Formats: sequence, structure tokens, C-alpha cells
Amino acid sequence: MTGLLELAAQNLISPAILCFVLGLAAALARSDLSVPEAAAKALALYLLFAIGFKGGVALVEAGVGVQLGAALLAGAALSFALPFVAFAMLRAMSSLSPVDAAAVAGHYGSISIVTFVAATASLSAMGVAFEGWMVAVAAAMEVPAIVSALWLALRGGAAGGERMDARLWREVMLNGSIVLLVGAFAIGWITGPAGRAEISSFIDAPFRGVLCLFLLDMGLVAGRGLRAARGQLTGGTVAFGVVMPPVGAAFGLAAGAALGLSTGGAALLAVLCASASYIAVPAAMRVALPQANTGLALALALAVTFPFNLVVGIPLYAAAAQALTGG
Amino acid sequence: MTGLLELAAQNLISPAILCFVLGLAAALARSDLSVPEAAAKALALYLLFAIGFKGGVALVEAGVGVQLGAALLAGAALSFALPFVAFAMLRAMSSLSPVDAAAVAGHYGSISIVTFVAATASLSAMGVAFEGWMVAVAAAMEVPAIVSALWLALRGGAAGGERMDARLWREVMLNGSIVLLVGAFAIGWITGPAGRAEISSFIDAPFRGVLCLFLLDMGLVAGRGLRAARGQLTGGTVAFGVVMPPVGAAFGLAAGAALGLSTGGAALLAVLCASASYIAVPAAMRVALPQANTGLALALALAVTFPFNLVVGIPLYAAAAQALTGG
Amino acid sequence: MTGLLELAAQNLISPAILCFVLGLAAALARSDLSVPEAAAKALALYLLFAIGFKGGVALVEAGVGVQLGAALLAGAALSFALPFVAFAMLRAMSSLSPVDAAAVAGHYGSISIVTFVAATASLSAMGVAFEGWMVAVAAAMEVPAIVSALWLALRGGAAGGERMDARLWREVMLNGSIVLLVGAFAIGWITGPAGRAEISSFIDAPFRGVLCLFLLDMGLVAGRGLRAARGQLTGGTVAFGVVMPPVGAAFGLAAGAALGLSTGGAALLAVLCASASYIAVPAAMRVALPQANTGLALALALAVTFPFNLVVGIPLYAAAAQALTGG
Amino acid sequence: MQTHVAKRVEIIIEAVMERRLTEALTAAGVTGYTVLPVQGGSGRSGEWSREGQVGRAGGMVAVICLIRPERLDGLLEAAFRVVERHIGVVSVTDCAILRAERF
Amino acid sequence: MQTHVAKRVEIIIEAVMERRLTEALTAAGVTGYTVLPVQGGSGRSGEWSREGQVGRAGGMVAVICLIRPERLDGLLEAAFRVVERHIGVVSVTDCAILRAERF
Amino acid sequence: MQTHVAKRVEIIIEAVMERRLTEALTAAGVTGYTVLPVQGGSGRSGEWSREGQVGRAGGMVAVICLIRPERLDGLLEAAFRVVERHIGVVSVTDCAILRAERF
Ligand SMILES: Nc1ncnc2c1ncn2[C@@H]1O[C@H](COP(=O)(O)O)[C@@H](O)[C@H]1O
Ligand SMILES: Nc1ncnc2c1ncn2[C@@H]1O[C@H](COP(=O)(O)O)[C@@H](O)[C@H]1O
Ligand SMILES: Nc1ncnc2c1ncn2[C@@H]1O[C@H](COP(=O)(O)O)[C@@H](O)[C@H]1O
Ligand code: NA
Ligand code: NA
Ligand code: NA
Repeated sequence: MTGLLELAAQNLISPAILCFVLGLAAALARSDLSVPEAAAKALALYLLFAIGFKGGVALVEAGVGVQLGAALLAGAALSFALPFVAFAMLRAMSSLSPVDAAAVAGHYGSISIVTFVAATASLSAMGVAFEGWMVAVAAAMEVPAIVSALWLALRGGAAGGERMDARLWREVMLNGSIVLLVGAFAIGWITGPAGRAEISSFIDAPFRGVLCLFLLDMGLVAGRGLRAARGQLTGGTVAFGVVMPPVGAAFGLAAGAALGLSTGGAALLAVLCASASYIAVPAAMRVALPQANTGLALALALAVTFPFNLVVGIPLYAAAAQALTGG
Repeated sequence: MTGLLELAAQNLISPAILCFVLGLAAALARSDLSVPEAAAKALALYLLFAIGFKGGVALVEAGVGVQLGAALLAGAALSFALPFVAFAMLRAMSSLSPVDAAAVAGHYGSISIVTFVAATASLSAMGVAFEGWMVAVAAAMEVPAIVSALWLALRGGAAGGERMDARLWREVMLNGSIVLLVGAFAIGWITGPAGRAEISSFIDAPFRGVLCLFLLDMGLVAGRGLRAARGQLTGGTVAFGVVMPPVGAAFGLAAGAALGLSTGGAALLAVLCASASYIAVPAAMRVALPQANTGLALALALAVTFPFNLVVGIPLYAAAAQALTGG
Repeated sequence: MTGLLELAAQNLISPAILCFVLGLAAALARSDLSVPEAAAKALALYLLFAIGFKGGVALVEAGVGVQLGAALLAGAALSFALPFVAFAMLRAMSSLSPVDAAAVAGHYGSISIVTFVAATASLSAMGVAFEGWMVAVAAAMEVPAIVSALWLALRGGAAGGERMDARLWREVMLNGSIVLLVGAFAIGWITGPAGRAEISSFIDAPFRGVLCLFLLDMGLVAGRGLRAARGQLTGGTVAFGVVMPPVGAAFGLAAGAALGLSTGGAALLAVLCASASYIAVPAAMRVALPQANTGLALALALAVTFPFNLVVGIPLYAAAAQALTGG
Repeated sequence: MQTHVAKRVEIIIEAVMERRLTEALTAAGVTGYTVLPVQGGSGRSGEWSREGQVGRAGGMVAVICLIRPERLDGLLEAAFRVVERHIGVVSVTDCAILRAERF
Repeated sequence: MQTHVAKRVEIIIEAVMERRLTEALTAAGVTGYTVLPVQGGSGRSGEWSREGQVGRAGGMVAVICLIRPERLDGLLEAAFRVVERHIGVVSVTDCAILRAERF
Repeated sequence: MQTHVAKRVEIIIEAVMERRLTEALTAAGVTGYTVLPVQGGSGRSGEWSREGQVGRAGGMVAVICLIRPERLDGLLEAAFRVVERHIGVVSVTDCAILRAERF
């Protein structure tokens, strides 16, 4: 237990987490500090490219095996299944309408790639190894949750437009972050360690520093989200926002153990299950479920669950993975 | 010949080229992946600054000599002459009107600095040396082609505004990319190796990685250009887009040999002649030749000639230069 | 004296200064070279974060001592007092109205963080050591001058809105650059050398290169400011723009000697006193003193005083500090 | 100068719906439109600003359409079908245009 | 389609005053507004462009407000109190809106 | 509040022509204008979007000009000379302005 607390404390005083806290505090204090939209998008492109590329290179070293295929399937299945868990919990814990609960549940079935990136950085700092290709599992978990959410919303009485038409389907499958992540993964896989050596001083050296600035912006966005949604974040929904992550993480850990993943791999699968989408899913929901309160879902994902995972969740899931896999 | 094919294959699987392919594929598949305009411009500023600066430093080492002056003159002359070649080919190969053909010809007489940057990266990767100051030749080749194009358009029946008034002349000579390239070159020359040492971890280390992200954006832009211009890209114009580059390159190689450039220098002059402008020339044409179809010229330059040069042209011209200079 | 001239010449041919000159020349020649607004803001965020963070880490090594507290107080007092000096000089040297003179005086009491950053880079290049925590003094000097300026304006006959209401007060105290500078300082202090090691290849390696691009943009902005304000920059105000900095610097040097700062520390305090704000103060003045000619103040700060300090001031104050502290 | 009577329609709508809207306009026979970026706003669904956005879910755009008066009804019906269930506003102003042959 | 008579108010004002203006509008009972970025301009106080800006001091924004005609006077008075001593312009156009229940 | 009759002219034009247009307006006695960025659009010369741009060749801007009615003709003639051979649209709306002494 001491080890765990130490880990958490160590995690807390890393520059990255403190940058997030700074951003959060600045936004709550209504400072005009802001990261221009274009700069924030550029930082995100950098992180997606770097993490995808490194994952692809790692796959060259590990080889494409049965385990990767199984992990991809397990990830997709988890993403598909978790919205049902989240929906049931939301209906029990909050007074959200079925349609709103379905929308929120979709966010929690999908994943947050920044949480994943932060987790890989924490694991590296702790010296815990993980399967480099886990980033491909992250990509596989982005979309299935949307299908479940729309199904739940329809069953819950949503009318009209909330069909997943072919066009929306394409938009979701080809959304920028999936395409870049998968594309960079493929490029890393094709060019291998030689390719990595060529651009290492771009994707490795400044990586953590870029993450700091990005988390500063995430803190600002989360803080503004909190202020905008103050009226809507009821006790029940906030409680859901901190209870759902460990529940999801438990599913992820179980699947990780069943798949025989390393300690770090199981921890990352837990992080993916515990995290909530704030890019792909909200956009899809605005189109398909315009009557749902996506503002609330976004505020929960960004301003409650994201910081919870960043500060408490990641070290917690890592410790649990260690206990479980005996690593 | 084996060496050449190997070179081409090697070139093809570099992270930079694959990033271009990823962007192209994403745009053709109508993914919403995009690089914010401000970020793309910032990447371009970085590349122009770095390449110009390094060229200036290289000049310190090489010394200002007769060869540089001769190369600048030859570059300007080629830029001035090539539109006539291109115009004749276009009139023969396509059914473009004289004014449209003149506009396209202007793009092909001028140069694409990104193609040049990609070529320097490829040459470095292949271990082929080149005159560092060749970037000054690139700058000298941007503008003369515009004069030829306007003359051709006027002769071809264009009316009214297509005079090169003093104001447009100034705008073209002082367009941002020329000023930055030449300015950075001067700064590199003044501060020399000491200056380079000072900022080397900014302009050297991340250079190739930045080029990757920039080419990702170029791929996206080329793909969007292809989709926008699908109706206009006839067989004849597309054929021109892949035939003109080797023709231009031949002129460049000949000039390079006559000037006594190194293998890499001759290859770079070929690349400059083979590449087509998509920044300075289109802007000048929109002002001076508003009735010309600049959309077509841009699509050809970006979506046909740029990828052709990137994938096939650069290794081809390098191999030809090697054969020619015996280097 | 030779040493001083050499220093100045050395300073002049650094890539950073030459980049500023390039930007200035490009803007005066009306080139369309420009750094996108979002990119310029991102560069500024980077510089603020890096300089603040390094300052905080330096504080760990130096320890929080009485000297820091005294320097913060001295800085705030100087910022508060200097507008009175500037106001008197402006009334004597120019024909500005009391309200306009008050607005300009406020800019000169506050500080320019880029001048500070450039000075730290110059000192490092000269091998002159300085107290790393001086950046905290910079933060303490941003705001007090605004209070003095508003008081002077009111006394000078400004009517109505030029009260410093609670809201404006909060906006000024929590303006983005102060929050980021102080926040990054705190993060550096908390995470210490371990934190710095983690992100060193982000905040140390590319620092000077980023400064070059940022100064390029500053040159462009200064050049545009000069062109926009050509009519308003009278001989008197321009003279003030080059006389006030050494006067301010003298106050800073005296305070630095009294505080027992190192040579570099005294030089930096001089630089802070000599520099003029172009971010925090103009924004506050637009709200509180809408009738004042902030365009003139901005043009003086950016296009006269900033280049003066960059080129002449920094080496001058450094030499004076050396003479004074015998370092 | 010779001007012609026309209508200026301004549709402020979520960015995720932009393409669907412009395609519906084109299908309704509109020959041109211009899209302006929107920086922030406020309405029944609360306040938002571009700086606080991640992804495109929350942003909005303004689509401006100059048309001949006789086309107005077709345009409004097409636009309405897209915006109906979404947040956003539609306004129409009388205006005069140069170069009517372009519309 | 059924449209309703309304007013479109466009206020071009310094960016530093944006929040003060929108709060004044909200206090005056305005239910919605949209903020557009401004890239440059010219007026009695000279010419400016976004590219030449450092900080927010010099930039401007355009605030667009669709309201029922009877609210116009309240809005203009609220807006005027904010812009009065500042640079910027206010214009009002007659327009027609869809979905009047939203205003 | 006291308002005054005026005209609101909106000119959507290629970014490369912006300076030429604003100088022509100034020469025609216009005392102020505001430039808004344009994100994309469609017209006879096809569809374009800011994201797909390299360089400034393809982008557009919207120039808004509030003027006294008696100045309209001079403005339109000046604008027309610039846009004539270029792509883009010009529209004019009746409006009311505050602070007429500024125009
Ligand atoms: N009265 C209005 N005037 C101008 N823009 C409005 C108005 N009402 C709503 N909007 C815009 O439409 C968006 C969505 O409005 P709403 O559907 O009311 O939430 C707001 O964020 C504003 O950008
Ligand atoms: N007549 C006008 N038409 C459109 N915009 C204007 C006009 N006059 C002023 N503006 C805008 O308001 C800003 C400040 O104007 P001024 O208060 O006259 O300096 C200018 O930079 C323009 O953006
Ligand atoms: N009817 C219209 N309504 C609004 N904007 C238009 C219209 N027609 C053209 N435009 C704008 O003007 C640009 C050039 O139009 P065009 O000259 O028809 O190719 C388009 O890309 C649009 O931004
Ligand atoms: Na999840
Ligand atoms: Na060429
Ligand atoms: Na000062």
C-alpha cells in the first residue's frame, strides 16, 4: 500500500500533471490564459502521430501475433459492452433521461487517447514495460461504443434522426484522430526501427514537454467546461464520473489477465476502459442525437473523469495490474 | 538499374513519403483529418528558415565564388525559359486555351521549395553531397517564370489587367517565402558555423520529423485538390503533369553539368526545374490573370507533379545526376 | 570599452537579433511575410513556460531566501515608481496630453518579458551567471505600473471610466502571461531538477531556435507598428523611447547593487526597468483609458524601445552591471 | 450602379452539420454560399467559445447565401429540414446585389 | 415558410470589451448572440490587422444579435453604455427569422 | 435611441485583392470598413475551403462597410472596378446606425 501511495504522490508532482492543474486553476479563476485552437490541434496531431508511430515500430519488434488479434477483438468487445454497464449505472445513480444517459454511456464506452498517452508516460517513468502495440487497441475501442449508445437511445425512446446512416458511419470511422493514429501506426510498422531512428529527435525527445503543454490546455478546457456546466453536474452524475472509471478498469484488468498481457499492457487496457471519449463520440452524438445533452457528457468526461484518471486512476490501475499479474 | 530501383524503393518507405501517402489517402477517403491552417504555415516557416539558414552557413564554408553567381544566373534563366517549353508542350498535349496554358506554364517554370527540401533530405539519407548554397538558386528561380507566363498570356490573347504593374511586381519579389528564405540564408551566412551550433538542436534535430508532419498536410491538400479538380484534370493535362518534370529535369541536369556542380547539386537543380510552384505563382496569377483557371494549375502542381517528383522523380534525377557527373 | 563594443557587436550578429532585423526589414518593405497569430501565441506560451519553469528549478537550487523577497518588493516598487519618472520626462520632452503621457508611462513602468528572455540568452552566451529566480521579479513588475498610470491619468484630467474597478483588477492580475509565468515557476519549483531532466529536451534544447522565430515575428510586428504610427511618432516621443530605457536601467542597477545581486542579476533588473510592456498594459489601458492613444504607446514600446534594448541596451546594461558589481 | 433585388440568408449552425447543410442548399438549387467562422455565442443551450473546444463537436459556423427572391422558399425549406432538430438560427434580409447574372 | 419580423444588430467592438458587452446584452434580456472573429479594419482611429497584433489589446470582434423588434431599444441602450467611450460601430437591419419561439 | 439611416455593403472577394479593394474604398471617401475572415464557400468557380489552402491564392475575405446613403454610388463604383474581373459578390442592405457623426 505504501508503494501505491508513493506512486500516486510521485505521479502527482510530475510536470505534466501540474500543468493540468495549472490550466484547471487558471480557468476556474477566469484568467484569460488560453492556448490558441490551432496550436492545441497541432499538439494533438503531434501526440497522435508520435504515439501511433512508436506503437507501429514496437509491433515490428514484437511481431504480429495471435495476442494482438485477440487484444483488438477484446478491446472492441469491451467498447461495445461498457455502454450497457454505464447506462445501467447512470439510470440507477442519476435522474438523467434515457436518451441523455445513452449519450453519456457512449462517451464512457469509447476512450480518451490523451489519458492513454499520459498513462504510457507514467508507466515509462515507473519503469513498467507494456506491449507497444496497445495503441492499436485504443484505436479499435473508439467506435463500437457509439453503436451501443445509439441503440440504447432508440430503445430509450429517441425519435427520428438517431439512426446511424451510412454517412455518419463513414465520418465516425474516418474521423481524423483514428486515421492519424492508425496511419502513423502503419508507417511505424513499415519503416520500423530505421524509420524511428530517423525521426527520433522529433517524436521522442520533446514528447513529454509537448504533453505538458497539451495538458495545460486540457486543464483550461476542463476548467471552462466545469464552469459552463456547473448547473448541470448533479451529485449523481459526478459520482458516476468517478465510480465508472474503476468499474471500467476492472473489466479491462480482467480482460488483460485473460489475454495474458504484461503488467503494463493490462494497466493500459484498464486505462482505456476507464477513460471517456471527448472528441469522436461528442461529434457523432451531435449529429445523431441532437436532442441529447452532450454538454453534460463532455463536462463529465473532461472535467470529472479525465482528472480523476490522471491523478488517481492511472497509479491505481497500475498497482492493481501489478498485483494481478504479479509483475 | 538495380541501384536505381533500390533507391526508389528506399525512398518510398521513408516516414516522410509515407506521411504524404497517408494524407493523400485520408483526403481521398474524405476523412476529416486536417492540419490547422496556422499550424501548416508555422511548419512551412520552420522549414524555410531552417533550409535557408543551413544554406547560408554552407556558403561560409564554401566561400562565395564564381560558381554560385553562375548558378544563380543559370537558375534565373531556366525559370525564365521553361515556361516556353511547358507552353509548347501544353498546347500540343492538351486542349487548354492559350491563357490557361500560359498560367500553367508559369507554375512549372517556377519551383516548389518543399520538393527541394524533400530532395535534400533524400540526398542526405543516400549520402550524396551537394552544394549547400543551392537553396539560393531556388530563391532565384521563383519569380522569372511569372514574367514569361504573363507575356505568353498577353500574346495568347488575354486582355486588360494582365500587365505586371509595379505593385504586383513588388508583391511577387517580396512574397513571404522568398523573403524568409533569402533572409535566413543571409543570417546563416553572417553568423556562420557558430550561429548554427547555437540553434542546431532547433533546426537540425527535429527537421525530418517536422518534414513528415508537413508532408502529411501536403498530402491532405493534394488529395482535396484532386477531389475538387476531378472534372478538370483531363488525360492531356495529367500526362503533361508527369512528362514535364523529367523534361525540366533534363534541362537542369544539363545546366548542372555545364556549371560543374557536384552530383547532388546537379540533382537539386534538376529537382528545381522539375518542380512546380503552388504558392508564389498562383497568388500572382490570381491578381494578374483572373480569368485563367488557376484551380487547374494548382491541382496539377500539387496533386500530380508534386507526388510524382516525391516518389519517382527525386530518385530518378539523383540516379541520372550520378550517371552524368560520374559521382 | 573595447570589451563593451565587442560584446555589442557579438550581440548584434547573433541569429536571434538578425531574425528581428529580418522581420523589421520585411515589414518595412511591405513584404507579406507573416507569422500566423496562433503560431506567434504558441511560441510565446512556449517561451513563458520554459523561462518560468527554469526559474522555479533554479529557486530549488538557490533556496527561498530573504534576497528573493527583497528583490520582489524592490521590483514591485520600481514598477510603481517608474511611471512617475516617465511621466515627468514625457511632459518635458514631448507635447503629449497628460492622459496620453500617463498611458505611455504605464507601459514603461511595466516590463517586456521577451526582452528579459533575450537578455537571459545573451548573458548565457557571454557566460555571465544570474539568479535563476529573477523571472519571478519580472512577474512582480507587470502590474504595479498600471495603478500609477491610472492615477496619473485621473490627476491629468481623465474622466469617467478610468477607475480600476474590481473586474479590471482581476483581469490584470490574472492575465494569461502572468499566470503562465508564475504557474510554470511554481511547477519548476515543485518538481525541481528531476522535473527539469524529464522535459529538458523540450525546454532547453530548442529554446534559442524558438526565440529566433519569435523575434522574427516581433520584428514584423514592430515594423508594421512603425508604419501604422509613422504620423504620430514625433521627435520628442522617439527621443523618450531611447532615453527612458537607460534611465530606467540606472534605477534597476542601483537597486540590484543595493540588493547585492550578482552581475547577471543586476543586469536583468536593469533590463526589466528599461523595457516597456506591450501585452498586459495595453489591454488594461484600452479598457480603463479608452480615450488614450494606446497605438502610440504600443508603437514606442515595440518599434523604438524594444529594438533599442535588444541591440544596444542589453550589452550596455550588462557592461554597466559588470563595472558596478565588479563581477 | 445597376443593382438587383435579392435576399441575404444567414444560417448559424453547428459545425458538424455544415456539410449536410451546404449539400442541402446545393440540392435546392442555390448557386453559391459563403461560410464564416464563428468564435463564440450564446443561446438557449448555453454559452460557448471556440477556445474552449476540443474536437469539432461544439463549434458553429455562419453560412451566408445571396439568392434571387423567388428561390427563397425552396432554400428555407431545405435549410429548415437540416436545422430543424439542431440548435442554430436562420435570418433573412432584403438586399440589393451587383452582377445579378451570377446568381 | 412561416417567418417572423425581427431585428439583426451587429456590433463591432474591441475584443477587450467583448465580455462586458455580452454581459450587458444578457442583462438587457437578450436571449442569444453570436460572436464572429474580425481580421482587420479601418476607422477614425486608423487601420489595424490581426496579423500585426500582440496580445488582445488591438483586436476586434463582431457581435450579432437577432431580437424581436420590441426589444431593440433596450438592447441598443445597453450596448451604447458599453461602446460609448470606445471605438466601434453599431448597425441595425430589419430581418425575418425562422423559429421565432426561440427568441 | 437615436439612429440614422445608412447602407451596409458586404463585399466577398479573393484575399489577394483585399488591399487593392480597401485602398480603392478609401480613395472613394469611405471612412471605415471591417474585414472578416472567410472559411469557405462555393460559387460558379467551384467549392473551396480554408483548410485546403496553401498560400493565399485561394482564400477569400468579407469586407463590410457602413456608409451614408449618399456615398453608396461612389463606393459601388470603386468596388466594382476592383471586383469586376475577379470572382466574388457584392450586396447592399438598408440599415440604421448609432453615432452617425462617425461616418
Ligand atoms: N438571438 C440570437 N442572435 C444571434 N445568434 C444566436 C441567437 N440565438 C442563438 N444564436 C446562436 O445560435 C447558437 C445556438 O443557439 P441555441 O440553439 O439557442 O442554443 C448560439 O450559440 C448562438 O451562436
Ligand atoms: N464605416 C465603417 N464600416 C464598417 N466598419 C467600421 C466603420 N468604421 C469603423 N469600423 C470598424 O470599427 C473599428 C474602429 O473604428 P473607429 O472607432 O472609427 O476607429 C474599425 O477598425 C473598423 O473595424
Ligand atoms: N450566392 C452567393 N451567396 C454567397 N456567397 C457567394 C455566392 N456566390 C458566390 N459567393 C462567394 O463568392 C465566391 C466566389 O464565387 P464565384 O465568383 O461565383 O466563384 C464563392 O466561393 C463564395 O464564397
Ligand atoms: Na472507456
Ligand atoms: Na520548375
Ligand atoms: Na520597465
